[in-house]
Amino acid sequence: MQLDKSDLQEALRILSAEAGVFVPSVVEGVSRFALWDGESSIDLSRVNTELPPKDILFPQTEKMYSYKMGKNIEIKEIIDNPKQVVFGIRPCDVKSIGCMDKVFLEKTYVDSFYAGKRENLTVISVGCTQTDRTCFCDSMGLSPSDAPGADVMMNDTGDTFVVEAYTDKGKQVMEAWKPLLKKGGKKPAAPECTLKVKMSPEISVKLSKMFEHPIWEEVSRPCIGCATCTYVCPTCYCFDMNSDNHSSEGTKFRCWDSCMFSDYSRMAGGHNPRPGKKERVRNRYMHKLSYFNERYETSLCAGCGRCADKCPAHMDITAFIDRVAEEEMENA
Amino acid sequence: MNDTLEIKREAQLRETARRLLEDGTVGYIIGWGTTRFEDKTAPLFAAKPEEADRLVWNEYCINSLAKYSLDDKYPEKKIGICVRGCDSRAVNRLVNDKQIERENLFLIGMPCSGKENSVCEGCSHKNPVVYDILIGEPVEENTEEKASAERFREIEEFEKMSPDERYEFWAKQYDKCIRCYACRNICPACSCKECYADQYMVGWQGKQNNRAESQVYGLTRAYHVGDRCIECGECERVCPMGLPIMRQTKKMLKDINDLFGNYECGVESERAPVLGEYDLTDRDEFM
Amino acid sequence: MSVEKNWEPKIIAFTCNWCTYTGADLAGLNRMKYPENVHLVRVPCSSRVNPQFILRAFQKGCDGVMVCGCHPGDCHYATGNYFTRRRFMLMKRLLEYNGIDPQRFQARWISGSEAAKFRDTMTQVTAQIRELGPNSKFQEKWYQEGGPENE
Amino acid sequence: MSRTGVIICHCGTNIASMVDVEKVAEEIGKIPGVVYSVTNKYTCSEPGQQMIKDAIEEHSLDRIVIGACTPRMHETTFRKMLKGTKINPYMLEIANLREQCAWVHTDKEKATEKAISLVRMSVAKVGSNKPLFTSFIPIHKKALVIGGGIAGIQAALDIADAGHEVTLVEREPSIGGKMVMLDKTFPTLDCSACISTPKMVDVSAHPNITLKTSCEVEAVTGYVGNFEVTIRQKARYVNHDICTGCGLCETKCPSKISDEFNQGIGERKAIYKLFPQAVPAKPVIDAQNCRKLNGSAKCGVCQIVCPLQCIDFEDKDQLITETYGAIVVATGYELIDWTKLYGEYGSGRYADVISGLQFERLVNASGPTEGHILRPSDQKEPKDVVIVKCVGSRDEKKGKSYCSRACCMYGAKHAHQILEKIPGSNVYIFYMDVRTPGKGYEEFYNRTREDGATYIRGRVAKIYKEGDKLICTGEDTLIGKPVTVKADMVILETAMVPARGVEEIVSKLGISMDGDHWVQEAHPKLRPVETQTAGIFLAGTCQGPKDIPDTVAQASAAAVKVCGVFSKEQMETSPMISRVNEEKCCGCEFCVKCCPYSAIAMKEIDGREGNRKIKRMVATVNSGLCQGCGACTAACRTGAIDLLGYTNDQILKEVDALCL
Repeated sequence: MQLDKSDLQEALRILSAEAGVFVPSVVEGVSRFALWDGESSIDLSRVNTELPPKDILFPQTEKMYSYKMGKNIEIKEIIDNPKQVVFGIRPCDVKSIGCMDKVFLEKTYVDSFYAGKRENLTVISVGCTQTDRTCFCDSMGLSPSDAPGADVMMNDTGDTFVVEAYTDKGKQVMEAWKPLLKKGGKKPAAPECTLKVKMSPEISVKLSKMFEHPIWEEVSRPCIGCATCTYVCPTCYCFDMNSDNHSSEGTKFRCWDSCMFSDYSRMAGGHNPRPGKKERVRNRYMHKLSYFNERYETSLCAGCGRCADKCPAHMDITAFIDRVAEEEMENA
Repeated sequence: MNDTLEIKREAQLRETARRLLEDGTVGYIIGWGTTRFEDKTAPLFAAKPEEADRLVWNEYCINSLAKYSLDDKYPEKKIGICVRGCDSRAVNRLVNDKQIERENLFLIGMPCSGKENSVCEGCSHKNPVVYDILIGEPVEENTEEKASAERFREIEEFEKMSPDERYEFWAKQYDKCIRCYACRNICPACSCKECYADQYMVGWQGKQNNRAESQVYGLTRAYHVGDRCIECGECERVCPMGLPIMRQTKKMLKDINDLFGNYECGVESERAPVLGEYDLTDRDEFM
Repeated sequence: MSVEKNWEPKIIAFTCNWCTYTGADLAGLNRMKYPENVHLVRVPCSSRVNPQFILRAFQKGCDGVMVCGCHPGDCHYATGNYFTRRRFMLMKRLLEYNGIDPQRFQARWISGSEAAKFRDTMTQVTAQIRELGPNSKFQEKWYQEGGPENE
Repeated sequence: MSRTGVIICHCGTNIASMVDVEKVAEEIGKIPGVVYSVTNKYTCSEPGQQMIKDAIEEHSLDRIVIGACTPRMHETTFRKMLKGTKINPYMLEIANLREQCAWVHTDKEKATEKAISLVRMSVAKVGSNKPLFTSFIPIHKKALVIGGGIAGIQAALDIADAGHEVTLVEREPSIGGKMVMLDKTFPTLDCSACISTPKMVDVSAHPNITLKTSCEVEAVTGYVGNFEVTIRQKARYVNHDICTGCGLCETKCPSKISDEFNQGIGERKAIYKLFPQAVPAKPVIDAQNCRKLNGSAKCGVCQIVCPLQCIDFEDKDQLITETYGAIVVATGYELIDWTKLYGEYGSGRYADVISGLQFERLVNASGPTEGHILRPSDQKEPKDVVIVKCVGSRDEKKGKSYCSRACCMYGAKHAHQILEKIPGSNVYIFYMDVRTPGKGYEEFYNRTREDGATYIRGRVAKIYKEGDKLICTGEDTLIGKPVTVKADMVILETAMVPARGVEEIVSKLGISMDGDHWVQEAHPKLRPVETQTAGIFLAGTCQGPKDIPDTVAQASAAAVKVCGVFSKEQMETSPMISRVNEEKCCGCEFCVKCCPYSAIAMKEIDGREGNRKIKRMVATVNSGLCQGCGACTAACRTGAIDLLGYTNDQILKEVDALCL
């Protein structure tokens, strides 16, 4: 099916009737996903937004429940899961939502807060027509123009979008867009990422044997231990919990945390299993490229390149992957 | 940057680095190395003489290197650091705050005529203020008026706005802050062993990210480094959200200049930080 | 925050134990009257007051903050209030630079015998803050939207 | 969870009349953590305190909040009460509901609301109180007195009589200071030597006093009870243990040096006793002017002549370090060098224009002229003498702004002595005001006027020599006409200034000086003999110009203060002092600069960096010196140094509690 670009505003208005629509926009100079105000035009020229769409499902500070102490203690869970649509999300970010789904929804424990939001979210992905210099999603096994995890996949063919529904949520969207859709339209060829990275399943296997390798000492040195890479990364999902109490009442909240902070793994009594930068950088790269693979068969890095772009010390995960690829293992 | 002079300086840097590594005066040298992208350089830690040739010197060498010496406070051998004007002031800053020993460092002075960084525009110390060896000829400094005019221009303009306008501006900026603490971790004046913001038991700073918490963090950091800031602009460069942090921290420097006489940090052997001393003749505006 | 009509400004004053707190007690002894809005926090010396407490007070919902200590020169601890003077000269300008109304943060030197000055200062500051209205700058949402009801 | 007990006091009707105490108690009872919240008519009374003690047992409370009068009134009372219970005396907070709430507000409902928030703040604060324990520091019961003038002598004698060991350090070869130079003392005119030399002999004879003359304090470290003082014993080249003070060497010594004890009138030898009744009565050799020692000749005649071979030219300075519990500073004063300031009085060119002390030496029986007043230029007895007062004092432009207090009286004494010793002489005293602020002072002044001294109200504008006469021109402001007096001799009563070298002593001791370099007392009215540093006291003119009665009074006061320190085996220090969390301290020394008592020092501790053992510097607080002001806590960015009793955590909770 096809949708004319000119009808895009109308299409989004239909959706925003009963759901908040998040679109890529620039707020105060920072490009991120923000609630669409209903008229402003959608700017899809930018490949990736600076801040990932992760804070729609996993906000930086999320109130979990409030309590009130009096005669008896009264606890109230805070549930606010409005119906939401995210439009204009790129395949790499859709993959990262897929990764977060695996963590929060699969295996034994289902995170109710995440599940509630994920249930009410419809993902409308728009394929990339060109790539940034830091994009390397095709080296990570993704296609810049196809997002298997999305509800609706749209590809820009010049003046129309080719629209396909992948899930029944997607079919409902197609239903709602019925008057605007036309037949036909052919999916355009996927663009080529300029940045080629030697990523392969062997890399994660190789990494799992490189825990004591001297490479970590050298790679981790420029790191200054800030949380920029983890907070702009679409797949980082670590959080910390704390409470905001006011004598007899207050709220419990969870907020983003970063494994790069020096006190992230500091335990009671002061012991810290990852005291130095070496351990922390090693942990982050291993988690992205090896640990996650062992548990969920897919790497936790979607190849969006945001961390390489924003890192103050100009560290670059792609250079690291190439470095690991070249490293011949003595006992391999 | 006229290229011939800089290319000659780069060659001289590599040659000096190789010699220093070979005769063992330094354990390793911190400099700038290439990255995958042509317009970005990254800190490079050259330990073996043959690695000296990976050191580069071009207009993209913008990372400050001085604070890396904090990771190796007790080295067996001296640490070689390439220092531009701002890095040398950062070294002075760390030495005056008793965080590193000057004898542990071997400073390779790199006269710098400005990099791809907005802060280089009004730079008042292009030549390193302290070094053990200087690579190439010192460059010509900015004229006194240009540097001092540029120094607080942004702040003076901002002060013209009304209080509410100023509050709205800062409120919007701090709404953007994602509390990644990159500004704290890159700043040579922020050298505490355990930052106040990480001490939840004491409860200075909450971990939740709302406007008030970010404002308190922003102002507290401005107050903590206010009288020791060396105006290197790294906090603004590293902020992923592009907050104008220098506009906040340099406000206190401007006040100190107005109230206590001209004051520049990290240039010579430090006059005690303004908040660390008192003077009976200070203005008394509290009646 | 109660309804706009009978809103009462909430002012916190960090007072040094040897001078201003004694002055306040003397004002009490002489039964001098001043508004109820000012709450005193007793600290050994005005140099104990960390400028971060001022930010904390505004963040947690105070409308006005004061730091009171001995006159420079007769601090019980000799040089305490010289540091106070410097710290708050700079912090006051930083707050104004960020949009806080200058009258919301004030520092005063009130000695142990100046009971009248203590009462007049409290009355005057309360009047100034009441005229400025509730402070919403720097304040956590928790207070702006009237606490837990709106969770 | 803490179990807090809250007691709201009626204080009779003082609080209850304006604050609904029942409502406060009930409201506070709702706060989580408060398990006991009652009111009481008179909490500070015996039954009130007993009620609290019972409640502690019954409800097993672990911290107490009392809403009552100002903590400055009963904090100590309630802390003593808690000493008798299982609760630490510092797990207590007091909300000031009387002086800062009930008495100062008019609207009962608002006052109650304020009372509730004040108590709420105290409850929040007590929530994070920690048990605090006083620490004890040992007291070395040995005092050090710096300066051997009458102040030092009196202080040393009083402390020694109280049974404590004293070391009296004097840099001159003999004690006695300025008083022993005087002839008579006002207003009783008894001879200065007669009243001070017996005391000097008592000092040398007293078993508890070790007298160290020709010594200077080299370095002082430590704190009250434990001052490590290094004293430099300057080389005297005479072995005082053997020497009997026979004086044979003095007679034989060939060199002649201007005698500084006699203010430059007359001479002394290179080997000399400061003055005849010197204590110790043994000579010393002045190395600069001794021909053998300054290498100008091979003399050494004193060594040959000395029957007991006490002379030893190889004597060297020695440094002795001892521990003292308290120090009394009695470094005394000097007269201002008027010659550099007053060109109009001839700036010292005229030999007959002399200072007050020079006249004292002239009129003194053991002085160079055996008591005959002979003018230094031609040794003739002067007939007309002019005395000029306030030379250097009360004169901001040329000298000092302050009044030197004693010159009016010793000016009158000089006039009296001249009129008595030289029959038919005339004395003209130029004055601005006559200040007689003591017992018998006014009567003494009137007597000198009746003896014939002429008081002329006005300053002397110029003194110049004409023939062998000194012409003093001035103005008599009472009759509004210029006055000229032809005088044979002029005495200038010059200003008192701190003794030479007081700056070094003050910086070594770490105490402070005022603008004119007098030693700064802790409080001019309430603590005149103490300094800001615990354990260091002061006496006499080092603190400011004064006469002998005040000096002796201060000396005895300082002695009692020292005995106060020594009255206990150990000194209990307040637990509300700063403490450093070494885990967080990065050794930046920002706190060290802010401490008024220099109580913070850096020490080396071993730490770990990665897997290596290293040494790093951290701050440490000396519990003896820290007075708990907290200036350091605001200087520490990390909050590594915190003031117990007013920790950052407590004050933050107090601020939060106010804003609920």
